[in-house]
Amino acid sequence: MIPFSLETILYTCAIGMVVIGVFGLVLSNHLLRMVLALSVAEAGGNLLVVLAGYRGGAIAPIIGYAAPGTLMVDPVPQALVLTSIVIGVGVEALAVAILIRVYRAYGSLDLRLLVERMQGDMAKAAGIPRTTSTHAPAGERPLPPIPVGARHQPDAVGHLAPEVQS
Amino acid sequence: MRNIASLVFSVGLAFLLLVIAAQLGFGHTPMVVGTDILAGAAQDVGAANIVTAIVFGYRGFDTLGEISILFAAATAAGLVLGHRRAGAADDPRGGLILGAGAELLFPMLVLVGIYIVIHGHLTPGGGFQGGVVLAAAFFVAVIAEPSKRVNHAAIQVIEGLAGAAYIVIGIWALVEDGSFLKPMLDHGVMGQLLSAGTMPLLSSAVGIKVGSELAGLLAHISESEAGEP
Amino acid sequence: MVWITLVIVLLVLVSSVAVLALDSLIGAAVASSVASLGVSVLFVIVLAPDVALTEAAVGAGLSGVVMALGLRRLGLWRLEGDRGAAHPLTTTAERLAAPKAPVEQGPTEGGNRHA
Amino acid sequence: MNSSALAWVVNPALPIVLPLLAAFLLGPVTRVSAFVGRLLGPLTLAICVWLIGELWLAHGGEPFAVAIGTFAAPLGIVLYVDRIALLFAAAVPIFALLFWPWEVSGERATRESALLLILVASATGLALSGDIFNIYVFYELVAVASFGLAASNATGQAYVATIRYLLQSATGSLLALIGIAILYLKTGTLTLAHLAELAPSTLHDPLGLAAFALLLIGFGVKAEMFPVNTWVPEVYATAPARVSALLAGLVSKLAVLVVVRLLVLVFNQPEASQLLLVLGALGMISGELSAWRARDFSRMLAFSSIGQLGMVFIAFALPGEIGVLAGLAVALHHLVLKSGLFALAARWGGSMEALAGLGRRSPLAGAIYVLFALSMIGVPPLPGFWAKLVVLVALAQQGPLELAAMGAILVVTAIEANYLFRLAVVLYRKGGAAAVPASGVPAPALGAGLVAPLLCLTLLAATVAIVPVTEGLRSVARQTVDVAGYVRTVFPSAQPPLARKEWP
Repeated sequence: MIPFSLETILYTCAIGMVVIGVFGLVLSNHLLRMVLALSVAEAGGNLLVVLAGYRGGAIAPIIGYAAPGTLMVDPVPQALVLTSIVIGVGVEALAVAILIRVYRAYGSLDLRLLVERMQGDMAKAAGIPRTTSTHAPAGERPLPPIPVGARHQPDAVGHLAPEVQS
Repeated sequence: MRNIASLVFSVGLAFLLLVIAAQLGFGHTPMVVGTDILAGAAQDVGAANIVTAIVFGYRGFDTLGEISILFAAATAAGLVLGHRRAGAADDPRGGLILGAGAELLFPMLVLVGIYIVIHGHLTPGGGFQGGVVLAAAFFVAVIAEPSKRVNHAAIQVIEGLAGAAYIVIGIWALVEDGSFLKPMLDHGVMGQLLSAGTMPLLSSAVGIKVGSELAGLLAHISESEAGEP
Repeated sequence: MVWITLVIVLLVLVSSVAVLALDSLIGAAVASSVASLGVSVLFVIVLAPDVALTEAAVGAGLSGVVMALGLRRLGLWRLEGDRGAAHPLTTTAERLAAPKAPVEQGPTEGGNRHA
Repeated sequence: MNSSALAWVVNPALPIVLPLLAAFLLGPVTRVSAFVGRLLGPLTLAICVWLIGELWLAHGGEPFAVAIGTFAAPLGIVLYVDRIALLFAAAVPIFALLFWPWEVSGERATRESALLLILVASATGLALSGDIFNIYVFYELVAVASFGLAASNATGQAYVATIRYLLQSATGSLLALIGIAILYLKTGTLTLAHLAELAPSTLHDPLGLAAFALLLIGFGVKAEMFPVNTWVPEVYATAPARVSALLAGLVSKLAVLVVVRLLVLVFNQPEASQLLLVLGALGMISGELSAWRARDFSRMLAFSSIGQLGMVFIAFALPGEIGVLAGLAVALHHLVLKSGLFALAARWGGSMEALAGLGRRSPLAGAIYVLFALSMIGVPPLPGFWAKLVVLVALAQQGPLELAAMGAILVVTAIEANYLFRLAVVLYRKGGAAAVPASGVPAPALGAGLVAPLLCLTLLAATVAIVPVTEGLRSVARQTVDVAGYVRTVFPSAQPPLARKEWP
């Protein structure tokens, strides 16, 4: 029988968050939702690491708030998690920055659509006719049309070389 | 097909993690390194907040890697998003309430941020947390007045110099005492503001760096051209 | 203490599910911030005040701001859902049955700016 | 050089922090003087090469450990310097110099150079660090820097490839972090040497194996390991060829080094080796089959890179000195070869049909390709043959699973020969199309014309000096598998530094 204790509840929460996040990451097709799911999973992972240093009846690892010799929780996992949280937000911000460019290039954040378009573009850039691409299933299948919202304004960012030279 | 494979993967991972959790045995985990750090932190580093002692002392090298990650993320975001088009439309102004609120909030946030940064070795907080608050302070100003240009050149110089300061403090310790990032200066009296040797310096460098990096990153994303109106 | 923890854990788990289940992307971003905030309270309960401060500032605050900015820049800053993009909890059949957004026949070779 | 005034130069922290310092200062310095800014990066890398040489000379290749900030090993972070670490650490700045972005200019040049310098610093850190969480931090740093570089072609497809790479990599890192949490929960330490000491009593059980699997998934993303390598063909085909060369040649090897360290020191149990062997074999077969089906040069190289790394994993999965020797041989061979091939791809690119007749018009490039192809297949006098031979001999001495892997390697070699020669035939076909690389291929890099011949010469030199090279690798391998020596170097005092404590 699993004891109904503080640790049990917290471990359940941490593992639940990781599983929910990974579930969203592998099942979602919307890139922004995948980034959100990633941040949920990371929060769960961080909680799991902090729990590795927890012990009941102790105090926070700061000297001067209790008599010397009082039991303290393990400070090492906490320091690790500080690092890991900051790494997480850096990656997340970079992901959002790339998403903005993806959306401007293809007008969508649906992964299936994007992968298909990307592979078409890759084959085109390599000079392979679409029909011989190894990734296309047999038979012609036109790409889905582009939604109205997709923008195709020329990129005015001066120093970004367009991908097609000459 | 992909959905089924993914589902199997998720369920497998959930099972694995649950088995792991069941095996770990709550309350019987060894505390090997932690015990010694708790016992020795006061003498080794002289900081009251032991987590900060680890972040800037025992594991100061990790912290260097961490600020480098933020730097790399900000640099990569700058590379990806590029510069703002000259004639790009601005967001509408924030209005009176936001403007007045921002004017009120800005100095308070800056003060709180600086306080958190320089008291990192005494109370919870430190370079990162304070840096985030500092970035928030500058970002409030940007939201209230979107037409104001963020000076990316200045941000780049500040973050570069702050990051360099962290490394230079480390190399100074290496040249003087033969060990990179060795805590230098006198530990002083624990609990005082000017104690724990070079740690407040490192914390300040990290605070400035994180603050300027995050401010630059947010400004980059906020200035990038809109996808749709 | 256990009961407070239980309530917060439930809140965190519900908002985690909401990140995946909500149609609106704004709602999902807010739910992720709420989950982060809940986790930061849990960090206080497990005696990690430094981590709690960081998680509250970074996870709930900064990450929410980044997401909000991203949504605005992506033009997805609207409260109705994104059925077209189909969140994970809709089945394939539902997705096919959902009314499509108005489309114009775009160039078939993909959407870069030289199309 | 060993005068006391400069004794502090011999410190393994310097080759890690100097590129970081240069990356931080690149922006401000470029503002003051653009010329100095352009020189700063290559100069720093040259200094790093010299510093690593000094590290080797100072201790004559004997292992030594340096604690950062004088915090003794299990408490603080320790850098561990032995031959294998120095070998990979020296390769990092050298290959970064070979693939330096000379042709980029302006603000982009500053940013790309900064990212490349960070990549160098973190890859060196991966090689030298002796602390599992420190390795995780450097691994994340490698990842973030490579995201920026992978997207630097500024095309839509590069962004899509990068975001998929980012999500896969971040998921892997999360799992690796959970693996580290399990390690810490079971042992209460993060130093590799301390883990090696505690592992036999605490980690050789199913839970330890689970932790190894999680860490393997995490570090396998960069090492192009089987289930987590779907990003590879997309990123290598859309990133600039010099970035693909660095990711395929250099970064993957350092991720492999991390896996090898974990396997040798901490998870020294047969189940872990078998897991690595099976994943390696699956990766090798799937990679080479996909390479056989690929129709353009970059993607063929990407898939073949997956296949080759599968063979590296198979080799490292073998126990003892012979496994490490075989793995090192295949890994170093692949490092030189794949970098050279990607340097060729920077000039060629495009579909294979468009390359028809190129070998006649530029005989040197054609000859280099043929030489690389022969070595990759493993034709006798070339180093590729010796590398494969060592792997096969080592496999033949083991059980049935290893024999199956041996058969797979032989089959795969036939596939390799097929697709590599198919391209060679196309290259020397008469009367090909005009020698225009397909549109969308970035302009050839300035240094790329030099890199492939240089690496080719390296290969030939290794062919001539195969005996001393093998002897050298053998000594490296012997030092790598010496777990007791590793522990003794990090904890010089005889008794274990900290006993295992139970909570009250």
